[in-house]
Amino acid sequence: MGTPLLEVRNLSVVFDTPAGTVHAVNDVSYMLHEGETLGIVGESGSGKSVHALAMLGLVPCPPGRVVAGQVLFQGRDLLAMSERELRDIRGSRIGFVFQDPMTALNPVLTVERQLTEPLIRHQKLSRSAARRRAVELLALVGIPHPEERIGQYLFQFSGGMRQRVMIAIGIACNPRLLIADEATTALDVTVQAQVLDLVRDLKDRFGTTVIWITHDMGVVAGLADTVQVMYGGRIMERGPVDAIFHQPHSAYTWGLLRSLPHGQARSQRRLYQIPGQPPDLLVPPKGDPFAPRNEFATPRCFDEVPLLRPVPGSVEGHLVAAWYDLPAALAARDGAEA
Amino acid sequence: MKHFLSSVLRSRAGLVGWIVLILFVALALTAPWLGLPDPVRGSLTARLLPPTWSGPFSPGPHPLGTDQLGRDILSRIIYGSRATLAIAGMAVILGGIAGVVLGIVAGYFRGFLDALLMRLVDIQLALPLMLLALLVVASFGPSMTNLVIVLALTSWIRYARIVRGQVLSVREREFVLSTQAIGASTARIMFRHILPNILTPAVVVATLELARIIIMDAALSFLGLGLQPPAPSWGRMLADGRTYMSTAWWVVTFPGLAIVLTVLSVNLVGDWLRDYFDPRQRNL
Amino acid sequence: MVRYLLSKIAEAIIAVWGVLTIVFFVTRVLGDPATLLLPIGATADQLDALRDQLGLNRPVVEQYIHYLTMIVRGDFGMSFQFQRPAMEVVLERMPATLELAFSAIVLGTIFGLVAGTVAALNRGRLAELIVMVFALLGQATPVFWLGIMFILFFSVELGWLPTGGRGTLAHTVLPAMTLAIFVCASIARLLRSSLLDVLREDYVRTARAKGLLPGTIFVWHVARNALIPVVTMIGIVMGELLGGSVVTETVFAWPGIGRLIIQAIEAKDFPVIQAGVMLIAFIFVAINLLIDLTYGFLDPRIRERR
Amino acid sequence: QSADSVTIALRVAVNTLDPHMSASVGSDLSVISHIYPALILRGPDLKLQPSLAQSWEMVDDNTWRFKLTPGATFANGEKLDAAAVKWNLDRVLDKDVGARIAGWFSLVSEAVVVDDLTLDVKTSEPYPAFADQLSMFFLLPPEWTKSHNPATETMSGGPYKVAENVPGDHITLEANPDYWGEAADFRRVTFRTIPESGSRIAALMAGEIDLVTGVPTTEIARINASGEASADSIDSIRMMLAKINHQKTPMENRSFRQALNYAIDKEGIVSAIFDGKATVANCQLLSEPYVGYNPDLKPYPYDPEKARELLAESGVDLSQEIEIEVPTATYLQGDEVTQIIASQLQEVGLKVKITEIEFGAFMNKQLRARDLAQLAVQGLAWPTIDADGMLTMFAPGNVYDYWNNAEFGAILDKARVTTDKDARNALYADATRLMCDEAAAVFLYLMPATYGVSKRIEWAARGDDWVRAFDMKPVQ
Amino acid sequence: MSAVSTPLVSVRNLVKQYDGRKKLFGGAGFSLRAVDDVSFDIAPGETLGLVGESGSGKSTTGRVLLQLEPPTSGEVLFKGETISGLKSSRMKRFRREMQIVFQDPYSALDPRMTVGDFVAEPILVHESLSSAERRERAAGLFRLVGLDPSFMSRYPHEFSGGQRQRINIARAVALRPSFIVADEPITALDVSIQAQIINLFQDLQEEMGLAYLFVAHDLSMVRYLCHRVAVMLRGRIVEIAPAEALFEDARHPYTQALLTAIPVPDPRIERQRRHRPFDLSVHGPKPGQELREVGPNHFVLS
Ligand SMILES: Nc1ncnc2c1ncn2[C@@H]1O[C@H](COP(=O)(O)OP(=O)(O)OP(=O)(O)O)[C@@H](O)[C@H]1O
Ligand SMILES: Nc1ncnc2c1ncn2[C@@H]1O[C@H](COP(=O)(O)OP(=O)(O)OP(=O)(O)O)[C@@H](O)[C@H]1O
Ligand SMILES: [Mg+2]
Ligand SMILES: [Mg+2]
Repeated sequence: MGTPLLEVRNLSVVFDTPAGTVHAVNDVSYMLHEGETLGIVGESGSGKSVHALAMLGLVPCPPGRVVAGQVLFQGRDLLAMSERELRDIRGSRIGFVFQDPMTALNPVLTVERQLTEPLIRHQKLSRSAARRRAVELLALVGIPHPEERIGQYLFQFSGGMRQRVMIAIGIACNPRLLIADEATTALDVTVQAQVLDLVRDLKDRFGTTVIWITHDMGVVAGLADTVQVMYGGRIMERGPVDAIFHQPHSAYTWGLLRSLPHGQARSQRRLYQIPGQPPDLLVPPKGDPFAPRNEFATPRCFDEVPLLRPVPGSVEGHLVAAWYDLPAALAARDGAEA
Repeated sequence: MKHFLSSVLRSRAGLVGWIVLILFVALALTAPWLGLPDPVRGSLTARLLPPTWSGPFSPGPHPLGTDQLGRDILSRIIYGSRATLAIAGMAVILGGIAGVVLGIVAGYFRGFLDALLMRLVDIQLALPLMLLALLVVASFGPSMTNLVIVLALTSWIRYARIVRGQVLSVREREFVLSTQAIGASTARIMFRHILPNILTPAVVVATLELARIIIMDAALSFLGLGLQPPAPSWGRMLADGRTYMSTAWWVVTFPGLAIVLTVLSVNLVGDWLRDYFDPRQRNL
Repeated sequence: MVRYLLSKIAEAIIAVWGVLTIVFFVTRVLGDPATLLLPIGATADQLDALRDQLGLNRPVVEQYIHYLTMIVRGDFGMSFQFQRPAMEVVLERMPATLELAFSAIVLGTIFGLVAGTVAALNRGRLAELIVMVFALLGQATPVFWLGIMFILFFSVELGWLPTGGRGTLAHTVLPAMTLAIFVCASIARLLRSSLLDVLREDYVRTARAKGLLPGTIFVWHVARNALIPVVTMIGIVMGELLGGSVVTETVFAWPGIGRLIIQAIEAKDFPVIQAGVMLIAFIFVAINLLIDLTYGFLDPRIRERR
Repeated sequence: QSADSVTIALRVAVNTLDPHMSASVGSDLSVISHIYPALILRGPDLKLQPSLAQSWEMVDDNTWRFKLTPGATFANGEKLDAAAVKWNLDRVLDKDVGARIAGWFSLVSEAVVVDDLTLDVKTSEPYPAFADQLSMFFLLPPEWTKSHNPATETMSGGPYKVAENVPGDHITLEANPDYWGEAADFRRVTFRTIPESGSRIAALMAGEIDLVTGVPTTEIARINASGEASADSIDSIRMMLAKINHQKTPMENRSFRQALNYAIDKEGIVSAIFDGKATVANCQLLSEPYVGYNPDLKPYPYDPEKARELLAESGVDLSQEIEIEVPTATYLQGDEVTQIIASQLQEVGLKVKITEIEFGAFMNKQLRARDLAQLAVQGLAWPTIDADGMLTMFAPGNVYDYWNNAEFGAILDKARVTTDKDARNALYADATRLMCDEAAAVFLYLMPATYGVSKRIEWAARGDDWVRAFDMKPVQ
Repeated sequence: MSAVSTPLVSVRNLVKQYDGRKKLFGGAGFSLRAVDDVSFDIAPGETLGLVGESGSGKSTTGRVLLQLEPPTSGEVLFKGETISGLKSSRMKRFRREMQIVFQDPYSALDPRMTVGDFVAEPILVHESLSSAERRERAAGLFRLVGLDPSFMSRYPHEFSGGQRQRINIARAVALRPSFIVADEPITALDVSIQAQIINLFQDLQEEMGLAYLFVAHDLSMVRYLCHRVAVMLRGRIVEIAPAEALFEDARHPYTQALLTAIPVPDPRIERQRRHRPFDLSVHGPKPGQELREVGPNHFVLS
């Protein structure tokens, strides 16, 4: 792999709220290579959306503030750019797909209008050329009769088709990077499956780099090359998808995976549940944010923030932020039980 | 409460509004004990005296001057605040209760009752409020009760529409269904669950209505259909004093200022309340 | 669409009928026109004869039914004081009222839109403060006070504009301005908050994520959605202006319908009160029907629902 | 404004141009008087002047004879002769027409055309005030009226004809070139309706209008000081009084009524509220211009002590509330006066409540419901300036009466059929004295007729409500 | 778990049709059969899973079953007694026995009522207890669902999603019902919380012998929790079978499509999985089709 397409360095975002300062994203750093698909999972409120928005200067300000960090995209720092320069990148080289197409797309404009906007803006297409391209895009994302559909409004589309329109907008200008924030959460499983197929197909055809933010471990398992697990505004673990799913080294990842039913049949065995509550980001913990819920936490976990470091003995690119050694701790526990 | 206070303090506009409003209400409540000159009986020899101040901090006998009948304007403004605030307050409460109850009933039962209410609202909207007020006051006389009723009449629909809309959305919330599921009575659902949930927008509407009604009361006074003299009310003072606008500016300026200040502060408080309760409900 | 229109029209007719009924019965409590129509010193017999002639001695319900049947035939009765068909008297005054209402709406809307936009786009800056203070003051100032001040300043002091009456454009300026200030203030406040709401919407974020220019975002994604509540309000304000500019019409001696109705209330001229209020109600309902239809342009979802 | 035009402000709009359908002197009839001829007009000095009738006399107790001006015509050529006058009288009396002023002529039994220029009018009873009444009676062209609606259309027979009529806003008249009488000074006259008093004065100060009436007295000095216009006031024929409802307790009590008269400082009101520009009533409803005025009566002096004594004497329970009604915005500064009256009555120990009531409702209460409050502040004027009309409103059986004094009624009945002037005046003197002694009302003051005129014109101010361009002259 | 003994709940040919609002001038508007001829039984202590695409009528089935909305036709029996069409006064007796838990823990709590009062409300409605006794009962319920009774005086906004769902469940079990409709009770919750709630459901079932109608999207949870599963499509049940039978041997094309569409949280499996598309126009439910038994207790619409 050559130079990274995207490099996030020490990104921190806070929100100034009446109740105090919310530390939404804390010191997040990672790299993303061309053609790679990154799945980001994690607790609700763990900063997944905010960090993605922050990269493109889309965090509402006020109350949001990017307090530190760099986001190098193709070698240039997005955070240092002027709004004008950023505008040229948004929608053209980086596409965004948001969760709920009903709120994220304008209900009173035609699909054509919303789909041609970025084409006219970035590719300087004429209205008719943009329209032709838009029809192609709709066909590409699998909307039947795109010629007729393009003049319609969103409320005339079903949920799955709306999300396809959203994706069509995201990929309209052939972006190098596509960021999808919970793009299928609102969809039915069958429709979700179709959308996921579509994304895989796009990746294959255009080599697009994708950041896919979701709660659904299953989706990540099927789509991502690399998985990043976030908790309390921090990256807890990051690595190739197989490594994360089969040799998790963060207690949070491990808990998350264990609490899933894994296709098991009805049994008297209870599901594993992570004890405790997610952290209050108003008072960020001094140490590892997951420590209070972590049965393997060491005293150090409570005092000092663990840095993301390679997992010894694991595959390349598998990083974890933990002061404890999960496999060892597990082995010790099982041993004790046995 | 602590949150309430700190939120008031943080919003400067809201703070100003609260202070002015509380000041006026306090003055109105304590008027008889402030040692003011009689607001009703004046002296014919003291007509239209300009404000007297013997120094910046030592007001004379009539700090805001006297009116066309030689009555002390300061005293009339303070006593007038009682009538004005009482009328407006009562109209707001009366209209509020009517509007909220109708809105809840219509929104909750929908169907026929709702259609009926919507037609009533249509009728009320198409009926010019000012003319309705004039007609009613002219027909039934300008007593305080009639004024309150007429102002309330012009006001209920604003509550009813908003409350109805809110109820329509609240009744879709699942806790309403779950209360039905436990077998609770309709009355219980409407008053224990729905009412508290629509009260905030209603309170916000009430503040806006209070402001509107004070202005409307002044307009009725202007048209000669305001509160009975000699009891002072701001609208009445302003309306009666307009003849002297160019000869004795103080006769209209101070009651006018009182109206503007009150309406302003009520509006500020209303805006603040709305932001405090629900920043997303801006379009009431 | 046709069905939608029909049902809207039916609703409108019900509204106008309701207004008519209310006004009819309230006016019957208003008092005795005969005492005002006859000169001082009229005898009891003369008064009674006139009441008979005006049909006021019949039971109220009978009068009401008679009135409704007349209306169906397009007859709104004879004005007591003008001795002419009441609707004719009212229609004569309509242009003045419409002129004033529309000038005020147009002026108020234009300035209100500009002011509201400026305030919303300058959140937290001085410009917002200034606009909001003016808007609040505009709503807090009694109209007649403002009107008299305008006359004293612009007409008497400066001699620029006539003190009242209707005629040239110059005559319209002051009354329209007086009303427009209130309209402008309301619209500015509403638009500001509506804009702030829309600016927070997800689709605006999407528009930014598409890299659109701020102008495009504002015009296409923000303004249109933010205008929907403003349009509703314009409809309601229009209603208030049609009948509610009584005070302004009085101050500026504007020969409008509000003034006419006041005069008719004073003179207990029932047919004119009824015809006048009914006409206002009718125009209001018609305008709101139009506004209902314009929603369709702003919001296709509504268009589709019909 | 050009030199030969004049603009007059009216408080209320002109409703109808049909002279027989309105009795409103201050608006409709004033404008109509420019357009249609009358047999007799009343000059600014309140004396009758010949107009179409060159002379008139009572031929016998029940017959009036009028000699008409020869050669008078309407603008359409219709002749203004005895037949035309008769036709007009007949029209008013015709039940089908329903003329609003029919009541004025209820004593007229028939009009007889003696010849083209002579008309006899027979009355069922002696009708001494007939000539005065005719000063408010304007004539329509008979032929033209048959095919036109006089409520909105006009055919001039007077000094002016209608040039433009914008209902509710203004009506513009221009000189009638075919007028048979003396041409007026101004070629154009505009009557503008300005309901709001402040706006009327502003318009005067801004030079938009030449005459306003009903200027609040406090504004007089300001107008004069401004140098833009001048303002003044004269006595009107409208007597302000607090009418007593004798039917309600404790108003049947004479001492109580007298106490009320003593308790009110009429001089004080006049000087404080009206800047001394009003005249205190001489304990009667009439003032000097009225036929039958009693010069011997003097007002009850302001004597609160006496009032308290009388109240004590009356044995009335003073804790009961005395209600004072006053119609809103009807009389010059009437609400202010009422408030002063109220506070002066409180001064002598009464409990008083003011009710302001819209004029129509007030009239309804007075005439239809017959339920006035104990006191009702109002102004009375009889347009023919005649004692009979004014006093009859207090005679038993009259809709206006709340006194029900048989003796008073008997005197009036006698006076009405007495044709001898002195004998009549003696009877009226008795009647007014009775009213004064009985304190049948609380007599207040003559309402001042205030006005403001521009520097361009001279106006012969008058005490009744007529506003006419032909009472004006341009300033040289 | 077959329905040999009397079922706790029986649903017989249930139909719920929504008619579009009638305009003043006639015109039927639209009319939609949200639930179309649905029949099933639930035995005491049994969990029946209900799955299907969005809008297929799952929630409507639950609501009509609980008589929160009147059915258009068909019958609901509870312990052998017909409850459909009962007046609310007669229905009250059954309300104690049947409760509902909703998807959205935010909208299911009254934001203006303390959670203690909210949980105690069913007791207030059905039993005349002193307020102290009521509080005691409510405190017991809080403990039952694993919450500290000291939270009782707080308002919903002070709680996280998982806690709110516990509060909802506490309210639902307040009267010790024998049947609960759980309408997507975990869909809105975070993965790490879902397990907690599922465990709670299971614990309560063990303790109280509850029967559930469990509506869900997440098929792996359904498989984990339910004894039998019904699949709905366009208002109809297209397949109903014991859980294992359904997951191992799905017969209806829609069920098959559904099963292959579930992403499995295992990259190795995911890489092999190909989901089977489903064509509604071909395999959608058609009038006249009926449920046929294809295996023990395994019915498919055909
Ligand atoms: N406008 C805002 N004001 C205040 N706090 C905010 C705002 N937006 C986000 N936050 C806070 O930032 C934190 C991170 O939010 P974010 O939306 O990134 O979470 P997430 O991981 O995307 O969660 P989810 O899975 O629920 O979407 C949260 O604690 C949230 O409360
Ligand atoms: N009150 C109602 N009026 C009209 N239609 C309704 C109503 N409630 C539900 N529907 C319609 O009935 C159908 C079934 O709705 P229902 O909510 O039962 O589906 P669901 O299977 O629960 O879907 P989801 O998985 O999205 O919750 C839908 O098409 C819905 O639009
Ligand atoms: Mg998110
Ligand atoms: Mg559902």
